Amino acid sequence: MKQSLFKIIKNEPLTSTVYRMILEGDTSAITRSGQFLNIKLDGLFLRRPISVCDYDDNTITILYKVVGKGTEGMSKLSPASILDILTGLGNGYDTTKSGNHPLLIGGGVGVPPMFRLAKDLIAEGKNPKVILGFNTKDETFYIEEFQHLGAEVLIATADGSIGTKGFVTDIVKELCDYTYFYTCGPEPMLKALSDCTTTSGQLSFEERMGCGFGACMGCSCETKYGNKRICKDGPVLEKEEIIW
Amino acid sequence: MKQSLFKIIKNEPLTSTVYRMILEGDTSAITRSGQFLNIKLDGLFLRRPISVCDYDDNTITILYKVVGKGTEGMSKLSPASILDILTGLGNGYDTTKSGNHPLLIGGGVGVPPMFRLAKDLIAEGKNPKVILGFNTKDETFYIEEFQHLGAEVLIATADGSIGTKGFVTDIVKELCDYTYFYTCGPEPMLKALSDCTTTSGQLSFEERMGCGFGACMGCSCETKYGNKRICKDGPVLEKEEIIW
Amino acid sequence: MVNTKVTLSGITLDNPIIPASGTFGYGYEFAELYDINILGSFSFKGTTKEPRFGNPTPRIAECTGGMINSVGLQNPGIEKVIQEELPKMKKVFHKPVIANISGFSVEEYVYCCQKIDQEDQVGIIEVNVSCPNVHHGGMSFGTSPEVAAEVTRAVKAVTKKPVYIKLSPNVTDIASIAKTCEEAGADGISLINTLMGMRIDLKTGKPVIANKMGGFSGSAIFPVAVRMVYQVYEAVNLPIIGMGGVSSPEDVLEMMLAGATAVQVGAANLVEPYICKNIIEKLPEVMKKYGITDLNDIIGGAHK
Amino acid sequence: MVNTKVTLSGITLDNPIIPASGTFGYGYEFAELYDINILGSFSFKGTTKEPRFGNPTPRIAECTGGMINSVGLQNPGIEKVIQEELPKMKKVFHKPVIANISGFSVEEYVYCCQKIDQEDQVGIIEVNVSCPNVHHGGMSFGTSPEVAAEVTRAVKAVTKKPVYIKLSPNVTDIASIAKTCEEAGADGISLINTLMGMRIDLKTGKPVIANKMGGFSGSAIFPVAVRMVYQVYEAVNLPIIGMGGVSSPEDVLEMMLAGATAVQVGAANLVEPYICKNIIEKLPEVMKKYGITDLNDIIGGAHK
Ligand SMILES: Cc1cc2nc3c(=O)[nH]c(=O)nc-3n(C[C@H](O)[C@H](O)[C@H](O)COP(=O)(O)OP(=O)(O)OC[C@H]3O[C@@H](n4cnc5c(N)ncnc54)[C@H](O)[C@@H]3O)c2cc1C
Ligand SMILES: Cc1cc2nc3c(=O)[nH]c(=O)nc-3n(C[C@H](O)[C@H](O)[C@H](O)COP(=O)(O)OP(=O)(O)OC[C@H]3O[C@@H](n4cnc5c(N)ncnc54)[C@H](O)[C@@H]3O)c2cc1C
Ligand SMILES: Cc1cc2nc3c(=O)[nH]c(=O)nc-3n(C[C@H](O)[C@H](O)[C@H](O)COP(=O)(O)O)c2cc1C
Ligand SMILES: Cc1cc2nc3c(=O)[nH]c(=O)nc-3n(C[C@H](O)[C@H](O)[C@H](O)COP(=O)(O)O)c2cc1C
Ligand code: FES
Ligand code: FES
Repeated sequence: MKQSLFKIIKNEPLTSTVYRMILEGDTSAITRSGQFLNIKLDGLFLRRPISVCDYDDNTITILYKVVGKGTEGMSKLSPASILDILTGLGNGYDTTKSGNHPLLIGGGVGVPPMFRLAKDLIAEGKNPKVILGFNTKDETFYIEEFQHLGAEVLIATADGSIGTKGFVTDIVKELCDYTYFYTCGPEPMLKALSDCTTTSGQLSFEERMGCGFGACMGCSCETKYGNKRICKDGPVLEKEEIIW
Repeated sequence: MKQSLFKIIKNEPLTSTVYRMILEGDTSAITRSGQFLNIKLDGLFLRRPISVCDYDDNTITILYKVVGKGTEGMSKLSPASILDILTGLGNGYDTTKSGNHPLLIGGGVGVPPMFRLAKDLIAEGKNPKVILGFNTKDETFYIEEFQHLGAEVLIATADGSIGTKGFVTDIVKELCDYTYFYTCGPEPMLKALSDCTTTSGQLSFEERMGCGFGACMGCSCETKYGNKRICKDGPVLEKEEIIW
Repeated sequence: MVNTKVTLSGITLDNPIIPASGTFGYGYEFAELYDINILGSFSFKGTTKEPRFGNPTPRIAECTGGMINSVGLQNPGIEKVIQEELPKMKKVFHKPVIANISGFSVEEYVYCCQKIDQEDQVGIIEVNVSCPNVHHGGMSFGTSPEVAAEVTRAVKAVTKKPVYIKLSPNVTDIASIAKTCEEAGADGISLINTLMGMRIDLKTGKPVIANKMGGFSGSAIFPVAVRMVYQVYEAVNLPIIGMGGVSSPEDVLEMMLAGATAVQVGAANLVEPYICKNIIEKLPEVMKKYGITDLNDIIGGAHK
Repeated sequence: MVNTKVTLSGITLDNPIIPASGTFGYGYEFAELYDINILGSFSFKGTTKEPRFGNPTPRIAECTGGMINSVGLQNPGIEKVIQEELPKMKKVFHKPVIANISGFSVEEYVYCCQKIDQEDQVGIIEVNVSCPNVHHGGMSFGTSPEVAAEVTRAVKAVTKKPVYIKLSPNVTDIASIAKTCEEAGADGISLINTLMGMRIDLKTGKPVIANKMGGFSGSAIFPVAVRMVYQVYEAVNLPIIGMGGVSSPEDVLEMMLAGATAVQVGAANLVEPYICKNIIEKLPEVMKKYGITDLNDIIGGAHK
């Protein structure tokens, strides 16, 4: 973990509620896809956890949905503003277990961490298949970005306005040739995926956090291997250890 | 009273601790010298009361000393920043009682309201004599500005580094040809002036304020004419009504 | 269209927004800013039997998200309030007002309530039991269930107006105090009054407030207020006027979900003089955002 | 040069800064960020007889100037703390630590304190009496002077280490509780624990925290904490560890003026992980600003 200041380079809407922010600063604490940031915002006591969507030596990309005070405030920040951020939080995804044909399944604001993960897997010479779930066509984002990585991308929307009508699980159930799966999204989706997948996999969880770095026990959950802190021992858990 | 937004046009140090800020906005609620503003600052619950030093149709000049969180924050605001301000607060000075040769006595951050008062009196064709008290030469400000108004200006400094060595009262005691007096400054100075002046006069008081517009009774004082609220029935009180 | 009307003991308010006692004076200062008849009602400055100057100054201190006040119930006394303030108030506010009554003995409460009972303008009597009881070593009436109940009974005996007991939050068990007030005949409960707080000036090394301690209020105390409204709602079957840190339409909804039928806004008026107007104007929009068509549907909703 | 050393029951701390129990884990997370040996001491996570998972999630809610937590004393139990955590802690922190002990019956407190009494690493036992007492209908030990005194006596009988009773602020009369603890043999008083608070999620209409209520802390509660430290300082002749919202060197000085000999920093660690380091580094400069050369000179200074 590192605490440092970042400069906003870009902050733009991708849909009516989802924004992309590009931050410039010290990214050295980030070691894996699936990790997250914890962002200090003016007037709010708690930091706000947001997944790393992508990063390089001196920039981080995050995608966030406006759902409350904090994210609304973020959406109004102008470029050149400075943010105090904790980086390198969470365990992140372990790509060594992926096999050659992993599935990457992102739902809603669970899509962002899949991006860097896909990039890493492709860089490791693997062939990830990406499945993204949204409510409706207007709410989709980053589909092209995933395609540009060279990944095969399948879309599910609840209303069928683009891709398969239904849930990501409707797509996953039809697939059988995957070696592993990685996912991030709302808990009901994670549970459904855990049930319908035929391989092992890693699932990223959300919880209301106090600190985000393992100090407060605000985010604990019970697993088959003992109590874990979503922020420090997670957010990524293995399918086998989860107690639903 | 009016609540409105002001844009900072200028914010510059006059001494190591005293700043001048020029604000642009709706000044229509200001009716008299000696009135004050109540300024909302980020991160602070209570507004901060600051006297109007001067104003015209669309700007206000204030002079403030950095003494704590609020004024320190103000000193760091850059031009173009927007401030939420209550204007037109307090009774202000009544110039109708001045006679032809009023004394205006300002001590430290009590100097600012004297400026507009001097300007008004001169415009009314009177001959105010201005006495300003400071600790030391380095802490003086606005002497030239008063001179430019065409007023006679006398200075007292505690260490004698400029003007008379001593307090404003040391100067006032030597004078006998004045018709009235107006003053603003630390309470011990007000008391000493009340004792040593030979005419009637108006004195401006400070008190920790909750609202600044008469709603909370946070700033009450007892006078010979009943209880008064410094913010609404003051800050200017007449010498005769004050209970020391 | 949404419904913002709520009813307190038979008195229907256009909306649940009520400026809290001590932060709205007698309404005039605010009437200069906006037509205060848009308010649900308002609770005027705490009134006592005798005129009071109140505490020495400084009476005000700054806190994170709030302030401390130690005004000490400055007011001209019940007689003058009735003779001078009520008629003036009537000119700027045409709805029933809430009379906030304080006392330092049971007799003083009774005296004031008996007087105010005659005033048509007054819709509800709000009895502030946070004052120190001179007959009990200065302990506040509101810190003992028995004493709070005694005040309630005594006051109820002399007025036909609805009596709301305004509770102090500086207690171990707010629910049991509310309960004994209910048993003693209270028509409603107002809460919370200020939390006892203190600030020390580093420059002088002494308390900022002349009286050392004072009443802490403002958004900082909101979570304590919501908790206590929630607890009292479980304990009594009376309407609750919730307050403590309310400063947005969202806060109003949260208080009502906790169990409040109406909501008072205190310290926020002092720093945002238009706050009640703003809340009233934005409330319908925020209700819609959360799918609320009638405020009455959400009162105590968090308990379901 | 200024002196920041203070002494708690014979234990001299390099400075009065102590991370508060539950906000610093066992120190490891912070030891990754800075050398935690700069701290005066630290109070480790509340420990109980049995291992506890704690409360269901969500356990955390946001407030103006603070947060609510309902961790529910998650900890691996006293045995594991002694066998596993203390030895690991020793590697990152070489000074005496404060053992924060909780229980749900007097026997549990006694059990833990007896065990922890054997550990050289522990300088002070901090007995958290804010927990619900299973034998008294779940009322917290800290809300009754008698019960708090009973815990104090029982614990004192089984340990030679200094025992600090950590008081709950959710009481009518903190001073009398502190006083009975003193009479029962306490060596010091820690205060305040969290204020009980609640937030309601407007989207669901239900409390944010799974357990409904939780402990409210952070800068918002500072004025309440200062007031209580001040009151307890007047009531007892014991060293006080003051806490509640401390997040700057100025806050430290204010707490000490109110009567604290040392100061704990809680929730602020969670959002500003370097806060204790920053406070320790800036403290001498801020002391100079206010003309303080020795911190011991200002303890209780506001009472003079
Ligand atoms: C590890 C992790 C990674 C995340 N990554 C992303 C991301 O990449 N993009 C994105 O848009 N969102 C992400 N989130 C969710 C994001 O943290 C919340 O949406 C955000 O904190 C809401 O803040 P707010 O002030 O806007 O909302 P609030 O006003 O605080 O609350 C609005 C709603 O947001 C939810 N929420 C609030 N705080 C949290 C919290 N700390 N954790 C989880 N949910 C919360 C609650 O359901 C609440 O009802 C992530 C959360 C976690 C824990
Ligand atoms: C009617 C009026 C007019 C004023 N005009 C001016 C002016 O023209 N220029 C100027 O520099 N200052 C003026 N002041 C004083 C100014 O309001 C305070 O210096 C300022 O509020 C301090 O805020 P802070 O946050 O910097 O200090 P804080 O950190 O709040 O406190 C620092 C010190 O400032 C004093 N102080 C704090 N709040 C107030 C308050 N509300 N009223 C009075 N004193 C306070 C206290 O002694 C305190 O110890 C005026 C005050 C009043 C009441
Ligand atoms: C300046 C001031 C004066 C107050 N005077 C009274 C009073 O006279 N009677 C009373 O019952 N409550 C009084 N209160 C308490 C408020 O009515 C209210 O209960 C409390 O401030 C909590 O609400 P808030 O956080 O919105 O301010 C006063 C509060 C303030 C800030
Ligand atoms: C997440 C969290 C966990 C806590 N756990 C404990 C605990 O185990 N034992 C205890 O005595 N106090 C506990 N507390 C209370 C703190 O030690 C402290 O008394 C309180 O938070 C007030 O200080 P603050 O405002 O600086 O946070 C906890 C507080 C927080 C925020
Ligand atoms: S959020 Fe604090 S331990 Fe996870
Ligand atoms: S500051 Fe509120 S009445 Fe003067």
